[in-house]
Amino acid sequence: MNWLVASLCTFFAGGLACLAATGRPRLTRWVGSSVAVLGGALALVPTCAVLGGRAMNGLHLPWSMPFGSIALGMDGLSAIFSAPILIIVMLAAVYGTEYLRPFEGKRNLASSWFFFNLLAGSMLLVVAARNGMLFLIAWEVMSLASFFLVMFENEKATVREAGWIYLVATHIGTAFLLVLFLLLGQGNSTLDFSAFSDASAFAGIAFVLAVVGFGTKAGFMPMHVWLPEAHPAAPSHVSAVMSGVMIKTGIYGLVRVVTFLGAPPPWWGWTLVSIGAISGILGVLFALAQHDLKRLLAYHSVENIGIIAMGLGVGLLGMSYHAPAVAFLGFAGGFLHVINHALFKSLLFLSAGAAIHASGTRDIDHMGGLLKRMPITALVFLVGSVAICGLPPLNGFVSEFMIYLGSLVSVSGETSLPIGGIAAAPVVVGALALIGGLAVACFTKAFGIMFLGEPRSPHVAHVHESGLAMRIPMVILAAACVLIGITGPFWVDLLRPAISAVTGIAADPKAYPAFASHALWMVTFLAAGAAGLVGILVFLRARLLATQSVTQAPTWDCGYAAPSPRMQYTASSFAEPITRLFRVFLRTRRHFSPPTAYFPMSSSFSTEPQDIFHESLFQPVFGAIHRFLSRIHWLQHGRLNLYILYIIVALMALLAWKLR
Amino acid sequence: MMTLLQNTLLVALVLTSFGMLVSGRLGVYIRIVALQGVMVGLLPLVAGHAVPTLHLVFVATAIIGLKGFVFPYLLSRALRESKTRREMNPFVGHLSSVFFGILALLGSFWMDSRLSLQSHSSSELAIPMAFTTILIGLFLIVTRRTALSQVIGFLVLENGIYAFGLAIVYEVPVLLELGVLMDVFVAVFVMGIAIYHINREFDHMDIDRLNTLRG
Amino acid sequence: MNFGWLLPILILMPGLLGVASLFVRSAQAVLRLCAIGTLGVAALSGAVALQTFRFVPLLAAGNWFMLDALSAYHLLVMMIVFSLSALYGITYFREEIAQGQFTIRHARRYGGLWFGSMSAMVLVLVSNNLGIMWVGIEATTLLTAFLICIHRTSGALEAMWKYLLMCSVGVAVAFMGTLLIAASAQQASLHGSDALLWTALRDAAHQLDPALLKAGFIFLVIGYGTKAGLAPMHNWLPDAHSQAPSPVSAVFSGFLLNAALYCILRYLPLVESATGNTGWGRGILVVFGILSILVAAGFIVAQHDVKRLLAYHSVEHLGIIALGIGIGGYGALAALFHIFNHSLCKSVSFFCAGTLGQTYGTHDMREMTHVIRVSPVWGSGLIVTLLALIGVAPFALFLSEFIILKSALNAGSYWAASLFMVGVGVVFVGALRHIISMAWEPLQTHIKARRPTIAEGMLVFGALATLLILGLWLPRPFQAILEQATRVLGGI
Amino acid sequence: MSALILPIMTSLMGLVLAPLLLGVINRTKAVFAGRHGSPLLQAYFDLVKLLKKGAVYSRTTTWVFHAAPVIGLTSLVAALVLLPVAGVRAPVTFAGDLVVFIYALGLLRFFTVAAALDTGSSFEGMGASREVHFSALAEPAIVLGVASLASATRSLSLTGIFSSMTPNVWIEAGPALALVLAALFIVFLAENSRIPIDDPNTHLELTMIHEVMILDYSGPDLALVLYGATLKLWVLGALIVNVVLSPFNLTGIQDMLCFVAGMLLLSIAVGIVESMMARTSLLKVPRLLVTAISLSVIAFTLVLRFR
Repeated sequence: MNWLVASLCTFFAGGLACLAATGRPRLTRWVGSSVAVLGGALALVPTCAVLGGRAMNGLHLPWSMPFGSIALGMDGLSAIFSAPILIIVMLAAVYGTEYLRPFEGKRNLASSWFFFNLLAGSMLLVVAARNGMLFLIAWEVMSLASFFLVMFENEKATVREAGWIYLVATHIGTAFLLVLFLLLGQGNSTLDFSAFSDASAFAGIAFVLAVVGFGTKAGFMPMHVWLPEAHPAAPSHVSAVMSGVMIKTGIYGLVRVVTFLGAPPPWWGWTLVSIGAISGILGVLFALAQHDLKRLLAYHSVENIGIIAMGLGVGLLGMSYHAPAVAFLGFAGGFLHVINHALFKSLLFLSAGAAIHASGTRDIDHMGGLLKRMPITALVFLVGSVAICGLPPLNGFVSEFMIYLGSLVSVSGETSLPIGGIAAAPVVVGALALIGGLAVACFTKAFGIMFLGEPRSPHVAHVHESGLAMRIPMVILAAACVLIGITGPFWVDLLRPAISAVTGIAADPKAYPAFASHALWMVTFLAAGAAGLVGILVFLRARLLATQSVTQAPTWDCGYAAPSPRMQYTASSFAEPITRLFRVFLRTRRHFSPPTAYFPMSSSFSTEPQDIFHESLFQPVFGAIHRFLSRIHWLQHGRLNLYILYIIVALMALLAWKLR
Repeated sequence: MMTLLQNTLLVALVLTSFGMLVSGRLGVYIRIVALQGVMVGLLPLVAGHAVPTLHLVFVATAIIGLKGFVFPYLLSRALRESKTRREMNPFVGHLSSVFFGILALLGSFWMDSRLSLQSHSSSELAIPMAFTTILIGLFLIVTRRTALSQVIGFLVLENGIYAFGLAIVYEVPVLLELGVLMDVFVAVFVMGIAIYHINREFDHMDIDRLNTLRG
Repeated sequence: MNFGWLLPILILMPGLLGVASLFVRSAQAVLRLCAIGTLGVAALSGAVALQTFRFVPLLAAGNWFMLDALSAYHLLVMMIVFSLSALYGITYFREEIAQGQFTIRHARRYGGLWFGSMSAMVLVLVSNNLGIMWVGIEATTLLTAFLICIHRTSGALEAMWKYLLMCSVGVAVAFMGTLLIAASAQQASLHGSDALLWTALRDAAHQLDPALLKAGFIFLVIGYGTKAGLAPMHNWLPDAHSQAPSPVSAVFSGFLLNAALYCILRYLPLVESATGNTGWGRGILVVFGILSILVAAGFIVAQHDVKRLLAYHSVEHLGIIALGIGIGGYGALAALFHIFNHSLCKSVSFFCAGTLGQTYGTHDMREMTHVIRVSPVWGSGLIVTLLALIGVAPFALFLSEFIILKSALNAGSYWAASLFMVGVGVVFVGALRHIISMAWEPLQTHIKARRPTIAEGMLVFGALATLLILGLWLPRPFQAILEQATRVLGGI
Repeated sequence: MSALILPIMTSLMGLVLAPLLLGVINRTKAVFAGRHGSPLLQAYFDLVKLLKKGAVYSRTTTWVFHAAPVIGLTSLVAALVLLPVAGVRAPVTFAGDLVVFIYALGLLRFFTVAAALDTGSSFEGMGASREVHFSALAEPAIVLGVASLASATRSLSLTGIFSSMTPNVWIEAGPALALVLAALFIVFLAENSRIPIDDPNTHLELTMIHEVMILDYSGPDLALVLYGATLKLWVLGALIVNVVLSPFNLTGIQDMLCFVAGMLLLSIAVGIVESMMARTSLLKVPRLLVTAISLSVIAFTLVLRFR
């Protein structure tokens, strides 16, 4: 526990140290990054201890604050969330040292590093807090720090708009959380988690509040609108932290609150499953429509949060129908996907950042052929893409496989659930399958158009591979993706304390069925065999070609004389068939000026993807409120006589009301 | 005997207020308010006590001096500064103002019965008359255009409140009364100065055109 | 020993200083005198207030003056606001003195009125006689009216006239309320000067006639509420705040409103115990609180003048305080805490707005952009105080609002809680747009800001640090003070 | 040990016989067209010839282009070893292997498409776009279909499904299984880019899907791709044949023979379909696949009702 406190102090004090170093870029860079790395390392000690199965007794200090107390703790649940937080923070900090170089002298990087460390510390505090007041304040600090990080390039109007949407969304969520914690702590003089009274009276309301409040941070549809705005606006290493781990604190809060609420009724599981399915499918669809790389990745965060939600939903259904195997597999899948998504999403953001850094554009349609120029970045991006598509043998597959298995077990002979429990299976399975197919479409698009083929714009042709400080973190993350993918069973074992903290079924031997671990081992075995086969095939192919003539030629152009790189398929054209199929949701705007006359001079076609919830739900509502409020301005019309009339009317009304 | 005097004074108070509702000339307003000041000053002397104590006399003279002579002087000076002479078309016409006055009279009788404040003065009219004066004062403030007539409305309001106080509270400590009196004096003084400056700045004292600050 | 004899001195001292300031030679000297004198009075009253917290309520001059925990707490807040504003006044008027807009005539008038209003407010706080309290409030109205129009611009005059007339009418209404209270006291056979002594009324509260007391309380709420800027009697407030010089606006927003609200608080325990603690009077406060929050929210959304924005924020926060008091119990404590937070935060934000207004030559937020770069001290001060005002954690205002919300839920008044949330939410969404554009929107024209001095930096950031620390750590002694003050209001 | 012989035999059989199916299909079409047609073993001849040839690579391409055929073939083999044959269990079987089976095909698709985009040719990009479009729709259909089989037989693995698919499963969940069969057949046609979804031997690149994606392959790489295509035909076909065959619980050699016969019949059926039907317009293909999805969904719900 002392380690944890030390790390928190490191983050906060070190952040201030960065501020102190304002004006000296080198110093700022070194202080900021080393503080982040040191703090992360310090906190990794207790985290790993807990993951290793050691129980950690919490810290409880008095805090001269109403309802507050410095109550910290680190159990399995906190650990599986804090581990990715710390790792990603450390790697992102290293990456940031080089990524922020070009801004040195142009911007106040000291404050940027300060808020970065503040964000890291507050995230750690959020998962470690055991008191409502502490939790809420850490939550707020987290939101504010990330907001200031999002406002990095604040001279752009779009960035300011994004920051506004982000802060508004996150605070509306926080409002629900305030009410939630006040309900939980009702009647107590303290908001300690341990002191929360039996919530069975209002468990339903509390669950809904938690889903809305934490779901806003996590990015459940339709509260996701801030994600695609805020994540592209932030610098890439920050987007990696935000998208990779910060939104997971929402998931953490949801699960943590569920543990306060007693046995879950089935409709909770159903809620999460349906929210998950909607977020997953629509998230990947919106992603498919984007050609701004970082928006695309941001929408994929929505998709993966949906997958996580489905896993948790399956787990809750298993709990409410007393099917330990289902519960275990569901939660295991959900939690493992939390970790996996943290890894490959931050990997993708970092490598995307490298590509953007080099090519100077976020528009996929202008990139192309980057693989030859930045091979390492391309390789790690490929690893990340395969992982996020949930394809074997990488880590994304393991967690999705657990969720599949959970829902299959619920309909298999292993358990006998009532119709209410098994009916979720087709939803989950179908949604996961559709998501998988569309994700493949989306990331073949992203990887293929960005890194393969020929450069689509001249300045992309002369990019260079990024430096060591940016490459090392990416390579580490890629290696982690592969490692988790081929050694799944170990990691599932690490989840046991977390799952028992939520469900309390780890004691049950049937909880982690033997066939599940066997299945994971067989996947590993298959992967090994496949690797061997690949080796053999490569060898054979080399032998065959060794004796034959291998020549280079231009791409087969079907007889067309002079193909130019601009004739390649673009991301938009690649995704066009699917976007046309789902235009009901996508509403992509098209700006088309067709070629005219016999000798057409110039013609243009451009598409602009919309977010149906932002367009048709939030903007109208906010607009209506704004119009209404501007209409009541006539009350302050400047006529003194009527002002005094207000006084008299108020007096009369009060007399009439209170002296009946 | 006392009661008769008191009632006559009270009724006169209301009638003079009505006079303001009818008239449109600011000069008339000032004269009427001076008259009211004198009447209000006389009220404590006749309010139910057999023989007026010393401090009552003292207070009475102070009130009569201020409300009856100083205020009218200040106001008429402000009036001389400004070019305005009459209350041009008020928000509510004179006839309907009178109508409102009648309503106010009835309303205050009703309110008196509802509130059931037992009056300390021997007169039953005291409270309703005071209420009427108060209401008319507020009405003047709300419906008249020129700053001056708003001050006069404020004075009428003050007179009404004073009569009300006499009716329900006896033997208010003299120090307090003087304090209140002092405040009212300063209020009118300040308002006079304000009107003076407003005249200088806008060369009108039309409240209706004094609405640049909005929203 | 009894320090009661200090209370009259507390009232007289500023008065004398005011007279003294009429004979000072130079404008700067007047401002310095204001600062030093205010600090002196603040020191004295701080000492007296601490005596009060330590021992018993002080009584003096035949019980006409009294200082108990509630008034002492208000006295402390008032002195903080006045000291800060006086210090700020030195820097604020420096520009105008340089341009000759602030001559010695202005300065003397300013000094006299400054100390005059100060002693009037002290009178309000320390008077045990409700009549004297009323006199004090009326006096503050008249004196501060001239502070608004130190510079006789047309806008200032119009604002002053509206302030003057509305508050006079309001205070007249309050006087009627006071008379009704006195009447009920006399029926309870309290005679002579006792009829209006708060302590006497408190002791005899249970035998006062409820009907009269209720009527009186209603008149008082409307009357003093006009001065306190509770909706719908708030209309003078944005005009006066926006037209007055910034140190004056700071005093207006920072304490004048609280002084008026304090008068209502004095009557609350009386009417409560007379009506058998049924929450009759607190209900009224809840209604006005919610109303003020919602109205202010409506006007904040589409506001462009930064000082008007701050003024409407005052309406909102006064509403929040009234709501907390109305909810009672722990909410009342939080409301008192909120008084301190709001006064400090609001006065600092008025300082920043004032200096930025001088720098940009306008108060239109659409033109006051990129403030952090233009003037790091005042700009970031304004941004941070605005963030704190819209209830962003971990500032102290968030804490007090949070506690008010909690006690509202505990008290089971879910309607009030939800409307409170709605209002604050609208304020947040509406004000955030202004904040972001002011903070970061690039500047069209080039603006050169005066380099801030160390003292100014300490003034601003010291206040911000205080707000931040109080939001994270509420010292025990401070909590004890708040609890004592709340006990005066009828206990936790 | 001997328990493993038979399963491995079945997988090897798949590896060997897969190209034959292509021959059968083409011969069937030839017969319908009244031609003599190419020999049944034509696919084998092509493969051998290609393996002997050299290769021509586009200058645009990178290692992704070279890796794709290898990885694709590998994942197909991985899918193959998960596949039981009628009564005989698969060499590798575990809970949820059906998911691995389908996702292995997903990996194949990922790299095929990536390789197509690697060439930077607009035609191959076009093919890639269509491929992901259609298979994104085909995937839910096949997953839901197999999952409904699993829930009908209350088992978690392909082997489990087909070993416990007793006649009375057919009796109680017959209609559901029939729907699944239909869905699987549509997916089978789509994934193997047969008519009516795609025409393997048209000569206009604009209309192709699979063929256009591999335009730039030559030599051994083309051989791997071609062999992979036939293997995919076998693997997906085997699913369908298994569903039909498993109720008659056969064992040993005769079982294998029946299975091979089944596969041949299936390919003849494909041939017949290809000769009877015309290729539908690309815009109409999604309807076909959505039909398949809805068939599987209905099947799943029916299964859930029947239990």
